[in-house]
Amino acid sequence: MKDNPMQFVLSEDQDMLRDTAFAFARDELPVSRLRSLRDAGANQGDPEAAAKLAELGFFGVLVPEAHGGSDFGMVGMGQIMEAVGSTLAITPLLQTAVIGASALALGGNEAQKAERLPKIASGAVTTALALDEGAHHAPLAVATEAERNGQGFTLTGAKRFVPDGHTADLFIVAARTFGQPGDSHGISLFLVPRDADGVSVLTLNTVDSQGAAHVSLAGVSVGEDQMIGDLDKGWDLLEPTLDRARAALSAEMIGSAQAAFDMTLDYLQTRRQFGQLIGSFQAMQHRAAKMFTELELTRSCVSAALAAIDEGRADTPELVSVAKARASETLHLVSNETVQFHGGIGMTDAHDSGFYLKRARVQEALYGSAAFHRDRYAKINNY
Amino acid sequence: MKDNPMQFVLSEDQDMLRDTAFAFARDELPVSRLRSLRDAGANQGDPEAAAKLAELGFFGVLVPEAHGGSDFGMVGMGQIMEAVGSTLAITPLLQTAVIGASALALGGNEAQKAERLPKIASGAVTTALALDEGAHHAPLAVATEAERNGQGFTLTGAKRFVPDGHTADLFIVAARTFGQPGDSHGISLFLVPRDADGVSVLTLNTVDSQGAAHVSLAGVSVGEDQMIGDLDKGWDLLEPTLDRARAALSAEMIGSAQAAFDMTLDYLQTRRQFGQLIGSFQAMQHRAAKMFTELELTRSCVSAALAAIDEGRADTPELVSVAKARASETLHLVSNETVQFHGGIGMTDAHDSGFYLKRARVQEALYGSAAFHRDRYAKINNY
Amino acid sequence: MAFDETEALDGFRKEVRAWLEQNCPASMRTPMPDEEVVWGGSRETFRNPDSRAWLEAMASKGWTAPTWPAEYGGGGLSRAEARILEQELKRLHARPALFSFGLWMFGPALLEFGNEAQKKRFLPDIVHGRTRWCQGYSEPGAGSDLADLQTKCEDKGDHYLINGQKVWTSYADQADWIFCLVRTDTSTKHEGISFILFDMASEGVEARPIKLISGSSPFCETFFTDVKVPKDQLVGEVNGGWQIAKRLLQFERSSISAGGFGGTGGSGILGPEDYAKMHVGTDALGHVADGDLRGRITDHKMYAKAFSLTVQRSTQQAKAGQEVGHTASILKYAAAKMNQDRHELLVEALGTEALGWDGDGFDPAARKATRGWLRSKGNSIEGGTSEINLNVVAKRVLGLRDHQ
Amino acid sequence: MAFDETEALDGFRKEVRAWLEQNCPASMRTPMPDEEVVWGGSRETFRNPDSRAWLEAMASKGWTAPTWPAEYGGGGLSRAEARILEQELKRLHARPALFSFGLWMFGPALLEFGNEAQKKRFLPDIVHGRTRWCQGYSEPGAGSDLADLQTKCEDKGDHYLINGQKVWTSYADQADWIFCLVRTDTSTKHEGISFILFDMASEGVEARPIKLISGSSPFCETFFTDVKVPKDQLVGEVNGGWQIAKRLLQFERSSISAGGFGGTGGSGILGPEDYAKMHVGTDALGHVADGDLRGRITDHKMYAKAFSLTVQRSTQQAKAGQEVGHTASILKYAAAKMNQDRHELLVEALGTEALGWDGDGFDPAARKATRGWLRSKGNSIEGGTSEINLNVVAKRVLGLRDHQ
Repeated sequence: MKDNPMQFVLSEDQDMLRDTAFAFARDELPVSRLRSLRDAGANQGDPEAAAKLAELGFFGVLVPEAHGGSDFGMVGMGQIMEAVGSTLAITPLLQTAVIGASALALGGNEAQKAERLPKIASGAVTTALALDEGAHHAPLAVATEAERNGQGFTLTGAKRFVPDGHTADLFIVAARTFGQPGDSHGISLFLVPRDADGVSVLTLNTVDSQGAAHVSLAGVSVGEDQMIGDLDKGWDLLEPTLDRARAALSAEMIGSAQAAFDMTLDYLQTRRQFGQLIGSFQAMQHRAAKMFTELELTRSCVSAALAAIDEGRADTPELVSVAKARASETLHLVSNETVQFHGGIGMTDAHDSGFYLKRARVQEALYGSAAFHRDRYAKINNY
Repeated sequence: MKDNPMQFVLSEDQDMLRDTAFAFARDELPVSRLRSLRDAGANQGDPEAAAKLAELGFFGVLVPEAHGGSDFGMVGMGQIMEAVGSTLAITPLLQTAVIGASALALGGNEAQKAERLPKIASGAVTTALALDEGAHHAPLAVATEAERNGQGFTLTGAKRFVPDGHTADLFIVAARTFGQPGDSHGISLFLVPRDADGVSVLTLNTVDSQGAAHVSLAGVSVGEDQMIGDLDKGWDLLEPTLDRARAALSAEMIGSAQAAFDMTLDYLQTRRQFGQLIGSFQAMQHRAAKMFTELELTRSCVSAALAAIDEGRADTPELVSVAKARASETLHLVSNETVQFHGGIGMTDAHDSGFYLKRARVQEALYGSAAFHRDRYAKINNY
Repeated sequence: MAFDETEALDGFRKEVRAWLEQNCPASMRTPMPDEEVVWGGSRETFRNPDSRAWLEAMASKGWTAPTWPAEYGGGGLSRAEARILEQELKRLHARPALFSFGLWMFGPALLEFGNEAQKKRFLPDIVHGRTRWCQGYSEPGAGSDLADLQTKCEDKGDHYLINGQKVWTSYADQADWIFCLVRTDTSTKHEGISFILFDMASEGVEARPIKLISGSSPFCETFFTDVKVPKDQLVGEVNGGWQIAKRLLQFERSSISAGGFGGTGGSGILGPEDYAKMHVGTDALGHVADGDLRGRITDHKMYAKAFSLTVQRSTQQAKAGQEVGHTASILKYAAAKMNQDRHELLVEALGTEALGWDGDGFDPAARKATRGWLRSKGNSIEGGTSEINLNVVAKRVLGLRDHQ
Repeated sequence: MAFDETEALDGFRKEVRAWLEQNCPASMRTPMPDEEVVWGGSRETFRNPDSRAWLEAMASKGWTAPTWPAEYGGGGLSRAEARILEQELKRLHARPALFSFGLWMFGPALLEFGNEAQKKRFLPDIVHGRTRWCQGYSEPGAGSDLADLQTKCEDKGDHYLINGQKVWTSYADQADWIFCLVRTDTSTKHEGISFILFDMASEGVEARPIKLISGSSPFCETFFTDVKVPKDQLVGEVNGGWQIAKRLLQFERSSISAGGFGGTGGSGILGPEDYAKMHVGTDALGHVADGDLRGRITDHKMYAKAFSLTVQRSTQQAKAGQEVGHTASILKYAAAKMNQDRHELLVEALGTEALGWDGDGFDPAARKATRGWLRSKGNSIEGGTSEINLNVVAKRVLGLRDHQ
């Protein structure tokens, strides 16, 4: 199975979706929108944008048609993520359209699907994955306790830096029903409304103005029916859900990197120093060519990861880790060079370079840094 | 102690020694000599060069005056190593003048010093450290056994890739008199003549034409009086001896790197492509400037390590690891760029680029790669 | 595709399959050791006798050059038929009957630029592997600036007289003939170059093999002293050789970035991670104990994965009729970096085990890695240096201009 | 040194020591918090009242500018005496009485290039911290090509009229006067620049602080609209400003590569290795669990060690009278790389803890690291970009030439 090559060429429908998404991002969610949200205080999400994305049906891309979605698959979702990544749009897509939809579609029972998925597809409900408890992605390290009580479970623990935690309606909480931090067995997933008793949310003002939240759970009781997937077997659902999130995030990152590179290339072709276009200096040309090389190589990894998920390939986890690690390294390089190539103007808040630099480090840290995924790749390959 | 800066400026004597050494290397041991030795079969050392080095008194630089040396110190020794490194000369200096002299001077008893040191200082006897038993430097991993017998010890084990093992008269063998591989306690050092019963030497034809040997010890008996330093406490002698070897090797490496860089710089200033000197292309200029930067930074580390040893500073091990790791990274960069900058001609055996490239990997591997010394540095600094 | 056409192709497939069953010797259906490769020409020894029969059979059908016109000894097949032949050969795991610069590089160019007499004279001998060709391009003085070549070609009325030197001439010491770039006009650069053919046995031709830092190599220095060449052996117009040269370079570049000659294939089957486990040791989980080295190995393996995925992607996109020139432009550079990084990591992981040259005491596979490491340094130089590749990407792909 | 001289110096030392004991307030012998730095000028608030007394005392002796001639308010000390003063101030851990671009950059240049009247007029106010100066060099259009400046200075007979814009003017909004490069001849480049001084309170001067990606900064955009400047405020010859400018740049460069302004000092006391242990975790031996990150942190720490050793080396060699220009030329580039790498590793080790901007929920030290990380991106741009540094090393140090 690993040997038949995955599909790199977009179908006509996927192509159309891509064009729609890029046109929408360009016209409705330009970087200038992020700037004005930031200037207005930010860290509140962008409900208006979310509403428009809902109209376009972007929240239903991973939702089965039976539940009001288009079941368009990860390759399609990736095109949308790349588009919103290119303009650094603030959207609930990753947490809701990818993670929320996937967790329920892959692990929810019929009742949960019927109740939740249509609302996710329509954009009526937004979700957020409350997983990590430390400063680094460590999904197995879940320590939050879920203790059995009469009618269900009582959740106690603290989740750090929950993306969209400050805006989402519904949390997907990873908690331990058995075993020790580090064990994959004994993790279970629960749906917890943000307004449930015992839930407290501290909104975080983040460097990229997207915001996030620390979420603490002080004896929050949830019903048996709010558990997604099987008791103690949440990992079997969490890992494929995380791999979808990582692939989608990688697509967003290649979008950001490409846009920052295009902006830089444009500057190289217009800015003059010493009577010459700065793009005519060979040292700059070689650095630009190396960035382009990294972008092309990484783009292939992202496409492969998205396709592998849709094709249900056995080497999906490996390909996803390659995509996330390479996307991190490439975006890291490009976001730094973007500032350096722009010189002084790139250091000013008035220029967009800084927005790409800031978002990049958030994207790099989320769901595993390059080092995390190198380690994961090596483990998968047993060395 | 750590705060008073070590001496970076050479004394007049050290300066004179440096000039002598560089003039000698240039006139008597040019790279063309390595080439002719290589063409003649090589891997036999260079006895003629050794004799001349002896005349200059270079084997006695670390030997106390009482025993026929000049007791000139590591800074002086470093100048000589840098000089012979610049022309890739094949000499017994590292194994004999640095390791042999240091082991005996630091750890030998009066009888051993009186017997051995004058011969080392005069170049009458050459030594080789038989330490590592695997493909990577791991001094604590010594497994070779030294079993007590009536009049001394019986040594059994196999040493891999012993530098000068194919030419030296006398081996300094690290063997285990107690404990397990990995323990520092329980290592003892013994002097073993190459012609002792049970010693067998397999000469290795190495990529850099210096040669080396696998040395196996099949029940070699050595007298009590052939042990250097205290029983089981060989580590206290081995580690400072290794740090001297590493510092000296780093000096040799900066000599090689500087010479390769100078050769490359000369080519940049004479070779034309597309009607221009290749050194006038900005991408080449920036890469040359970065190499120069690395060379300057590394040179400081090497000088510091050498001075720290002479000054008996507490942070010597740390400074030595910085010097060896940085020298490895710098030489690695420069030796690769030397070939690339020379283009096709640099790939031919007829050009000297290849000699620097080949020697570099031997120097990098010896007594700890850059990764080994990064790990050592981190351990010393407790993280 | 029209019905009768499909039917015709099915017929062709049956015919090919039957013929191959008949004519492909059993030993030619097994993996080919390096020493059994058939390059043809007067020095060919056919280590494996079956390889001679196999070549003769294939050549008799013109299938060593399936799409060349039959009149020049080719197979005269349509693209569709050629694809079928290819598939059927794969089905049998049949060995290539002939390796040949004539087939890969010179022949296609001659079909395009040569005159009728030249095609009739030279192409059949290529198809049958009777003549082995080499390429006389690079010169010591020129390097990256190929068009700076100085080998002089004077018009002596009834013949040309050639004096000069070529370098990096692959297999010049094995070849029967050479296709060669020469200077017929010293007053201009690109417009003063001609494309000429001559017999390597001619008076005044000498080829000396070049020894590389990695040891012996197929490359030669080739010297021409008053070599007389009949005038009908100049291809195309006098001073019109540069466009032929450029066309040929495309073939060479693509075959190098595809890891063709130059041994970019890498050394041995074990990777740096295997040698690291073997020589650096493993932790309790069986992972490489040195996390620093392990991370750098993984970074490389991910780069290599990205490279192979990019080759797959551009191939698929090309098949789908999409523009892939931009993506393809980076492959040569990336392939060189990938192969060099791999060998550096092999050498690092092998430690002192990688420091052998010849003789006893070293694992032969490790010695192969060492030679491969040295040879890999040429990957960023041969067939266009990495610096030239980056210039090309910057200018042709990214549209950056030179100083004005 | 002759006997009586030594004796004289000993006497001077006693005198200085006694005077300092007398005049240096106790609180001026303690470490100085950022907000108590005294920059002088009309806007100075002297957060710590003792700092006013300390400045006045030092200025009364001219010891804020120890080696400047007494006639201009300086201390008139010999090098030897100045060194003694320095040593005695260190002995007390005395704070610098005054931070001042006037003392560091403008004053020395005026002493060299100014006329008598200008020295008498401006230097004493610098010594006493009465006038705070800013530097009008960079312009939006010019960037790395400083001499490309366009700010127009027209000779209107009895005065000059200045129109244009400066950028990256440090503390322009805090300064009383500006020393400024202007264009007095548009027909040539370097030879058309003049060095002129004027009051920031003049009609038509506006300074707007620049917000950086890391937040607020001392930098300003400064606009000049029909600013009238008396003719006696032009320093040196008309069109002779470039040599003064270059001289001044030397002071600026050295202070930046020494980690002076620009916050290259780094953020907080904890290093990446500490945060890695804290947030990534440790293995059984108490070492950073992620060997990949640990190796990269160590590689950086070794680079930083090499940098500080190189600073020590070149300082010692300079003292010994050896040529150190070559070594010094790399420091600015290396300092920028070092500080940027350090902050990248801090941010990586901190993980999501480094993603805060303001408000609650983040460790303040981590937030400082995040701001420092963003600010560090300017290190390879301010005071000459790294690209310019590398050009300089290649040409001036390595002797590589431009295209001919």
